[in-house]
Parts: sequence; C-alpha cells; structure tokens
Amino acid sequence: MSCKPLIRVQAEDFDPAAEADRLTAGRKDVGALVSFIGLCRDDGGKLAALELEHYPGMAETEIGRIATQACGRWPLTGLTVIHRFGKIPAGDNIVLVIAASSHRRAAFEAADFLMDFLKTRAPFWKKEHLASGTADTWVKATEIDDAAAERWS
Amino acid sequence: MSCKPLIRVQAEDFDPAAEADRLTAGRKDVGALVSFIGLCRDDGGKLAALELEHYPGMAETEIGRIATQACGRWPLTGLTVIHRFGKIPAGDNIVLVIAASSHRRAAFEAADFLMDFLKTRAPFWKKEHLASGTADTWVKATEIDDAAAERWS
Amino acid sequence: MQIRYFAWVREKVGIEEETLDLPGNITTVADLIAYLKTVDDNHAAAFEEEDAIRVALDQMHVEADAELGAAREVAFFPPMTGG
Amino acid sequence: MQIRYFAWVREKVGIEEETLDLPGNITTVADLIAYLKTVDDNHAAAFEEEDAIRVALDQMHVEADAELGAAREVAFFPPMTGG
Repeated sequence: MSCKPLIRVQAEDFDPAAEADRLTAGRKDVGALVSFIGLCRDDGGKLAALELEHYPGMAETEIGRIATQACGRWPLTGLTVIHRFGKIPAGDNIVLVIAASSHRRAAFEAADFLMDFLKTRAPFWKKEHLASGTADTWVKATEIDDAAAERWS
Repeated sequence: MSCKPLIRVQAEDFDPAAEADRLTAGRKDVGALVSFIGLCRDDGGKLAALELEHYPGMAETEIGRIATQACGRWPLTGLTVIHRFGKIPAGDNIVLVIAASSHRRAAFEAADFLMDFLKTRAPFWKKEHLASGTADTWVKATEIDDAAAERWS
Repeated sequence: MQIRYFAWVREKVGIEEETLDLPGNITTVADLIAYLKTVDDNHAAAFEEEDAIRVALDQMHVEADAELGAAREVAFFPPMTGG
Repeated sequence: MQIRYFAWVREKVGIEEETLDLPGNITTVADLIAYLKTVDDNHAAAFEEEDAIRVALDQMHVEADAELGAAREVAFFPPMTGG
C-alpha cells in the first residue's frame, strides 16, 4: 500500500478524468475511487466570478501536510489534490480531490477529510466579483466549516 | 432545485467524465460534485474476474427507489447511478455514483448513502473467478455493509 | 405463479425460473417456501438455510410473512452483494 | 524580518510585503502585532480586529503566543476560505 500524494496549486483548469486514470492505470488493487470537484457556483445569478488569492509555497506545503495525514490515517493507494488560484468564472472548477483505496469507506472518509481541512487550513482566500458590478467583497469563513473540520479530531 | 436521477444497469463500461459533464454542463448552480467509482480489485492477485448476476427490472427499480430517497433527503441538483453486470475483469469498473449539489456536505452524504444501499438492497450478486482456476465462489454479504446501511436510519 | 431464482439459490434449484400452480392453502411467502421444499431434493437443498434467503414479490423486497396476494412473480435469492 | 499580508489584511495595510528591522524587545507574534499597530494608520486599521487575524511563521500556522525565534518570514491573513 503506497500513498504518495500528488499536490498541485495552479491557475489552469484540471482534468478530473486524467487525474483519476493516473490513480488506477495499470493496477488492480484499487477498489474505490472517490472524487470531489468543487465548482464556482453563481449564487442565484448574483456572482460573476471568484478571485482566489493564495500564499504561494505555504499553500502547497499545507495541502501536503493534510494529505500526508490522510495517508497515515486511511489505507489509501493514492491521493491527488489540485487547487486553483486566480479569477474563476461561475461554473468553472476550483478544487479537485481524489482518494483511491482498496476499500470504499477509506476513500470516502479521506476525500471528505481533505475537503474539510482544505477549507479551514489551506491559505486561500476568496473574493466575490458580483454580476451587478457593485464592490467586490471577501468571502467570510463560516463556523460550519470549522465545525466540520472538528469532526475528525 | 431539480433532481431527476439517471439510472442505468448495463453490461458495457461507463465514462465517468461524460457522466460528470452531463450534471454540470450549461449550469452554474452546482458547487460540489462527488463521484464514487467501484472497481473490481484482484485481492492480491487471487482474483481474475467477478461475474455479476442481476435481477433485470428489479435492479433498475430498486436503484431508482434508493436514488429518489436520496433526492428527497438532500438538496441535490443531479444524481447518476450506473451499475454493470456480466463478467468484469480485475481492474475494471463496476459501479458509478455521482451526486451534484450546491453544497459539499449534501453531495458527499448522498453518494455515500447511495453506495451503502446499493450494497445491501440492489439485486446484484458477485461470483469470484479465481486466477488459480479453482472453483468459482459466491461473494458473501458482510455485516459491515449492513451496519453501514443502518447509519442512515 | 412465476418463480425466479438467483445466484446460489438458482444453482441449487438447478433452474432459473418455473411456473407453478399452487395449492389454495398457500397464502404467505413462508407457506410457499415450505411447499417448495417438498418439490424435490434440489428445492429442499436450496431452501435448507432458510434464514439466508431473501424474497421479492413483484420485484419488491418483502419478509417471509408477506401475503402473496395477487403477486404474479416471486423471486428467491441470497443477500445482495452488488455495489 | 520579512512580513507578508494577504486578502483584506493586505488591502488594509496597503502593501503585499515589507521588511522591518524590529526592536529587540519583540519576541512573540503578539509583540509584533502590537508593534505593527504603531507603524501608521493603515497598519492600525488592519490589526484593529486582532481576533480575526491568522498568523503563519515561515509558512506554518501558529498562535499569537508563538515565539518569533529565528523565523525569517511572518504572514498575516484572515481565516481561510479555500476549497
């Protein structure tokens, strides 16, 4: 059982199918693949785009730390995390997490865990560009996300 | 919020990327897409293939019933379930569940719920074809799966 | 009544499906199982571990005490192992 | 010491980063924040809601009571909203 997480922080979009293939190609020990894709939703037509600011260097390091924790906690065969930064129009991809394992529960829990900690620990900040053109505003961190992360402690 | 589940029971392989696109194309209200792919794993080299027997008609109906329950329980924007039957070599896909929602937690929970109930309620039975060529054996239902399904009651 | 068998229940009975005219005193699934056990050795062997067998009436899961009522099709199979 | 600001902290301070020679009596993150508040009105405004600000020392999350030690870089930012 080897789990070397693949971490990428990039402006470009990602290809979930190519990333999933990378975790299963040429091997027969993967029984479960759970993918999470987070997209920029337009909040009922109000949002034009999100601007994602990040802390270069720390973003990769911190995601790597969370991913390594997940590899220690669940028997994963692979783990991929890609987080975009820059201006992302409504409807586009923001983040991808794929957890591969022999076992369904491990893959589900690891992907869920990764997302909870990305939300609360990875140094990214979202600013909303509104369709109406009124002043951009920073998205507030929610207590729901903090509570979700605490489920794992 | 509309959730008309797409259910398919088929011998052919499926294309997870095409199915994911179907749930997000042309819309901006999807914030989270959780995909589960179940694959045939070779159990440390022992397994050559699984033979999946199913109850035609009831398989579609029962998956549809579980999917409709999920649509009532979580605010989903879409839900796709594809389950294969027939002989499936180690390394190949068996089942696909994709749940789309505005919200991350709903998508995770709905996909997880679907898998638990597919395991315990959908009329499919797996027979193992061993690499050694010794007699084929039916996979036994596990108490772990029953307990997993009971989490949702 | 149309009777279908799946997985190892099918293998033990030795057929996929059969149509039987049932005696009038058979009103529940449990009655039907008791009757099928008397058909021949294969049926008896298939239903030996009764607790391991699941039942669907007209493609809906039911318990052994379910009334057959107007159902046209009953199916017997082991616990499911899909997904 | 190299100081970096992100998101609304950056906007309020008005710069992305700066290098400051710190007085010798500044040994913890909390000391540094107290000092930065005295730099000018922008810094004072940025650190007004001190509880809303998170800190990283050499790109690791720390609390306000952390010792600056030999850290080369400290960053201030709001609670994260990625994912």
